[in-house]
Amino acid sequence: MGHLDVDGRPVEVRPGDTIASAMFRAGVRTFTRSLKYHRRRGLYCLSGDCPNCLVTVDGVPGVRACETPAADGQRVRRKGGWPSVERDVLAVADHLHALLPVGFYSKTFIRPRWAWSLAERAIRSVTGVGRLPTTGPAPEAVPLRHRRVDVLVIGGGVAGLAAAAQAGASGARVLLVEEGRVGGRLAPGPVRDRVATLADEARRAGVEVAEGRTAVGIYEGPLVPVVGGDETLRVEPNRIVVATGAVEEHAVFVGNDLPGVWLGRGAARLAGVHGVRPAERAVVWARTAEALEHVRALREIGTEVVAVCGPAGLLTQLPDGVEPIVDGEVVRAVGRRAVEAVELRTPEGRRRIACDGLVVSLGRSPRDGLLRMAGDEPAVGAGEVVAPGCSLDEAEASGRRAAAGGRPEATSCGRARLGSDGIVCLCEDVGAADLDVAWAEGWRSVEILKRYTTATMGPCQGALCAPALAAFVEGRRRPTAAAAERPTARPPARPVPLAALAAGVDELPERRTGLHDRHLALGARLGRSGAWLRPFRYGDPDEEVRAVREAVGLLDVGTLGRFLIAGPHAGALVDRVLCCRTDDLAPGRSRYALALDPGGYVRDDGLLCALEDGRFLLTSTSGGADAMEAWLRDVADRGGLRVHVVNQTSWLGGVLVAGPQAPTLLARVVERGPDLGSLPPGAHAEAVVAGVACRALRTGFVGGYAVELHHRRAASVALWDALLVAGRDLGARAFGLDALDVLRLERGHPYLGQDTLPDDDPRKLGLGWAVALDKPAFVGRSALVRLWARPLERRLVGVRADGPLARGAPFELDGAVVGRLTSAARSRRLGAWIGLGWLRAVDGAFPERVRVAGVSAAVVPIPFEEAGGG
Amino acid sequence: MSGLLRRRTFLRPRELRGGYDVVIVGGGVNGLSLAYNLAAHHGIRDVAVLERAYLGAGASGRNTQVVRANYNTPETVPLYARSLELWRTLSQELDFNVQFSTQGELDLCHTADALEVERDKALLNRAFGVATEILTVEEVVRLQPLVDPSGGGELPVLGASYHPPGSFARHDSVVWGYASAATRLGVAIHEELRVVGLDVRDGRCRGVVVEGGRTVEADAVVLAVAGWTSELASTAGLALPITTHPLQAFVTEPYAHVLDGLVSSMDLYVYVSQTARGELLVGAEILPYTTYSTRSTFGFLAEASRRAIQILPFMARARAMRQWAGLCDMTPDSSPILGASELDGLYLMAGMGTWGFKGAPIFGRSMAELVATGRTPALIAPFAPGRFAADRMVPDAASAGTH
Amino acid sequence: MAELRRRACAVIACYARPEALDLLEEASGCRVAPDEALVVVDEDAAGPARARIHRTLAGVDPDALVLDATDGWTAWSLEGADARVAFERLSDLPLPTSGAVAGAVLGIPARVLVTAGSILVLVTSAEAAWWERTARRRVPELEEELR
Amino acid sequence: MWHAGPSFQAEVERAVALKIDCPHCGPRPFTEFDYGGELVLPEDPAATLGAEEDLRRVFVRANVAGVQRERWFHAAGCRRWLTLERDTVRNRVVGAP
Repeated sequence: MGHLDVDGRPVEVRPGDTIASAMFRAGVRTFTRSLKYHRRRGLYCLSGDCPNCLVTVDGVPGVRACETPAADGQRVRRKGGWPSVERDVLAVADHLHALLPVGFYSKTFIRPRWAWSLAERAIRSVTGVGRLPTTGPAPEAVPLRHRRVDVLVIGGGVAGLAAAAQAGASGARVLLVEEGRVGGRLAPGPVRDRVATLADEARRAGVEVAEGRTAVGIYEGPLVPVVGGDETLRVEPNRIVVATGAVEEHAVFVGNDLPGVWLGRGAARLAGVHGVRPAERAVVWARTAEALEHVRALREIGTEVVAVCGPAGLLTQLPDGVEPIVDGEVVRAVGRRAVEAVELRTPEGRRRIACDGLVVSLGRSPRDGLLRMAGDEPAVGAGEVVAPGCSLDEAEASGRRAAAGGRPEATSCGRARLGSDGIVCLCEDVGAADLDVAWAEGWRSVEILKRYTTATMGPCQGALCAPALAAFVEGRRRPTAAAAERPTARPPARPVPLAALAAGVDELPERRTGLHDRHLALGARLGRSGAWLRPFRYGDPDEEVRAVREAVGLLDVGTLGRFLIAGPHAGALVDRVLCCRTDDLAPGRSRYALALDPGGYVRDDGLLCALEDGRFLLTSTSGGADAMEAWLRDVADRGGLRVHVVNQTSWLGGVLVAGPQAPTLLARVVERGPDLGSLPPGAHAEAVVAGVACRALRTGFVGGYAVELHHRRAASVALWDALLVAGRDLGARAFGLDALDVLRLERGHPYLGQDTLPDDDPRKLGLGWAVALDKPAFVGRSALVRLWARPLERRLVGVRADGPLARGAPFELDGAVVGRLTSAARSRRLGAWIGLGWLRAVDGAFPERVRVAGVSAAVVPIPFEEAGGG
Repeated sequence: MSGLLRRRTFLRPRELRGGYDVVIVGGGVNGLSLAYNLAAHHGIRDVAVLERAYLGAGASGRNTQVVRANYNTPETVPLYARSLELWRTLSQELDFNVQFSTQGELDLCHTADALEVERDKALLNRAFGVATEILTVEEVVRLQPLVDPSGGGELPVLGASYHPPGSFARHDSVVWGYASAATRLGVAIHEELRVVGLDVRDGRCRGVVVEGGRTVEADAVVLAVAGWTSELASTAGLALPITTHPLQAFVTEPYAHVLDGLVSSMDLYVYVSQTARGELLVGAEILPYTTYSTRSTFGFLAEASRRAIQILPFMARARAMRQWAGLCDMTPDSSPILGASELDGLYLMAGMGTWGFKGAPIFGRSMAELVATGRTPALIAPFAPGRFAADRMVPDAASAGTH
Repeated sequence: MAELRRRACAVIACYARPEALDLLEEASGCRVAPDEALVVVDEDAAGPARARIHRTLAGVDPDALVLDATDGWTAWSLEGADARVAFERLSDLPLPTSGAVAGAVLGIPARVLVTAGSILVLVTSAEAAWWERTARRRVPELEEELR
Repeated sequence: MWHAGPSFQAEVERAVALKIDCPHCGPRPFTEFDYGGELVLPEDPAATLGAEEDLRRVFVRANVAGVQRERWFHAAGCRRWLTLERDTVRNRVVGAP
């Protein structure tokens, strides 16, 4: 089977070994060092519930050695300890408890101020379950699969298998997930036999049994993500049966965390499943009938069980040679590196027994995190998770009941036992005495005690210690308080690698226009603008600006939102949604339109074109298209309007042809329809351009003569190519967003969202002219009436300066901030820096000059120039 | 270290009396900061803080511990800059280590638009003396070599803004620190006492009604109950411009220190830091819908995991250990509401979105001045409850809803 | 294994009163909403189909709109033994045995038409390139693209 | 014929938590929808109101911890609006008025 490399030492691997069993067989007793006091910790629960066997495997820290199959060549490193786990000089902390009291960091390093940053550095370097690798290849992405089943059973023990078999037999689609292998944790005996029988029955009933899979949590839906087995499942079950069983109760007594102290099922698993002797000479502390099974498993592997202490009723059937110690209780485990003896309190007095193992089986705490986080989802518990300590028959019956749709059963939480001291929380090294101190300091609720002491907050999420913490509070509080409840159970139920959680999360969708490949061929620098990939520049943006101002430029506007609005109430809809007049718009005419929200604030802008038959074409900004569609539909829906809103954005391509030579170019390529070279402002028309049917819109966004050609998306390439070829001698070239930014700025046209604030109404933007307040009703009208009754306190202005203007800088006047520059560019044409920004009125008047990052700027009217044509 | 062996009592139970000068509803970081500041700076010690669960049970104990001043409006930058100043000496002021640690905040940009917004922000910040600078990709990698400049091969980093004063403080410790300092000064703190309504008589708020029907009178009542402001205000007939949204976060198992400071992405809406305990703490933006449920969603855990891996690939091997959700008051302009309500005697510390934690020192300080003197400090004047009717919003959505 | 293939087809968008759309008998259609349906037909059958649909709808609703939406949508077919598994890797939509649903596939709005032989996924043309790239990365069962 | 077959219908009857039962598309996770906020009266957003009433409509929200009528837009599906009732404390849809 090969060997593990454990801290550089070879460790033999035998069939069926986990990393933990192989290491233990090879003589390893100290598996980790504890967090604060650097105490030695050894195997304890062997069921994935405690932190004692967390090791680093092949560079990945925090791996549970007891649940991880051993394989040849694995490199295993134990965490904690300096210079090593075996020889840890930091263990001196264990002798300095008084200097590491609970709440230590709250009370210390307060003065001087820099003390904390030094201390923090030191703390951070030694904390945690190990060091995450930060180099090397990232793990492969984990595939995702959505699954729908009738019944999801979590846990492949007796109750879970019974539930699955029962549900499967009734014809339901059943998925059972088991963290390890079904039966894999069980020593030979009646439980393992029953599990084998039920597993057979379940498989025959068509149950899908998925091993090595962990349920992450039970979320609203219900949704149960399941990780493991090289893929992540998002299971949507109709019903959930939680059969995650119980773990033996964690007892708190002095020395309870020494290597050699075992939970009964852990010791039995090591002996019965892996054939490894947990101890040579063991004492068993029993309060459960199950403890007798553990005694048998231990003896079979050759461990000498010297004594069993517990109630008289349990001790009647002990094998020969095992001393019964009636009503004996362990008060202390003693030893330097591991258990060397235990001290008992018996009715006859104190006793000390030499041994190298103490096996504890006092009761069970349900492994019920999943159940408790289920809220009011259709989840029901079965078996030990709801009835800890139930018999085999009871567990099976409970599973079958759950399958039949039994009511959720209440969880009973074992009452934990607290000694005078001892470790309550193994992960965080919190002792019973620490809880006492915190209590005395005035911290009195479970949640604050938890946070202040950090008990239950480690990697095992309180699986073992939460009941002990609850018991502590219950023992001290006035009985009226409802505070003895256990801390909240939060997902994930077990620690899960982020790679598995991230499975199948969507990459950010990316939209392309029909001209994408053409932009690439022209060497464009493409970037994301919202969801769209758009060309920012093809070469020198100054040259692109010049082309538009002096010749002709082409811009891909296939990203603009375009909506066909039709139906009997089409006119009513646009009249309500837009604040301009719409009823006087004749077919073939268009108008600049603002859409306001109910607050009167500008939501989007575009062009409204009246078509024949009472239909309209409305454009919107590229980023605003989805919202515009939702908004149109909302108003139509609430107003009960019979109207069809067709979002044609992805159906259509769009090319803007702009510049003084645009008319010449268009005249060359128009095949049918009106002369697009002399389309007046506010007009639109249908035409066939270079063989492509287009709707041409005269627009003003960049200034000068400009026409948008909207057409079938599939024809974009043909149209674009034809325009470039036909315009070659005119100096036609493509331009991108960088040039557009300068062009629209010279025109004084704000970018919504960049130059505007969310509470800009049309008046603040100088767009009051675009509002027909005399219309009786439109969205935002009442708000505008209210807003416009007040004096204007802030507005969008143009600024002009000789020095460079830095976008984002505040406008300052006499040292006070009175506004902010939101756009800026150097306009070659104007020979000056220009910008847009918002400005506040000072004493009722708007300043005429402001300073912008040290530069003096004049507040000027916009547009900065009427750039030709028009 | 001298304080170590000294026995200390941080909280002490007190009998609830029938009246106080000031009653503060909500034992979170803001309510406690106000109580402390009233007692410490204005000599008003007849103050009761009423908390329905345990101290810090709400948003205070659920936030992601980020303290910063790189905001995006001329009103918010100076406010949080002043708060940051107070944070620096808070441990000493409260004689309680709130674990304040300045490590810097790196905000990655993967789109030109985001980078432009960050550039704007940096300029505005510097105009107010707040250090924020723009880094190139090369500078980003030099500063934080764990960042994947290719954005998972999908969304390359174009640059970043870097805010050196970006800091953390342990959220619970801040709550406990304020609580213990206030207790020392005589403030009465009552846990597990639910306020069920406001006592309004003759057009004035005269106190609160607690569970069981008992009235506790006060000259001034302050609501500092993030998430639940609307519900309590409605008992006095007050309707507010507030909605309640959940914000989620998760931590991984603790690991030895690898990551300094806050690393966030302005385009992927995720941010990551490593706590002093070693846990990697991952947060994202608020959910868009309103809810009072603090149940976590898997969608958040999965999405945030993926986005975190995308900017910090080493995170792929980390194991998520615990996720949770808290409630945020959101306002129409994403800025807090601080000031006197339209109902005499009732004050609001509300609408804090995701900013309540970082603002707590200055919010408490300023509101104490208002409650004690009746004068509104200039720093919080723009955040008055009446600003919506006056058309004077402080829109800072670009900074809201994340860390 | 499964195959993902681009499928050439024509898409007809129909908007009319519900009672008019109820009369449509096209098998390969998705009733998106009471007043909207999307019909997918072979490219060469598009013209006649559009005319026929228009006749049917206009008889009941004079305001009915029948539009050629072919450019707006790009269709992909998932075929093969693992087609359903492949789909489960792309979407949590409950897949009908046959018929159509509208919902998110890879997180973006899609129309899904299920027939005996294949699962046809329609996504907007603007997002099609991204969708294909992502789908191929996401589904291990997919055979290499057949070119 | 237009709607999906019987196996789809069976899903409709499942318990729905933070699933929204779209009348056109069936139950879907909320992630397919855009949230439109609580239903603010008047129903007709174009109606002209006085200043006081308008301020309330624009800014004030009841934000109840309890059952709230609200709007959702099924962005990934039919792209239609629906009005439903949700318990904001349990975060469950409880009805469609």
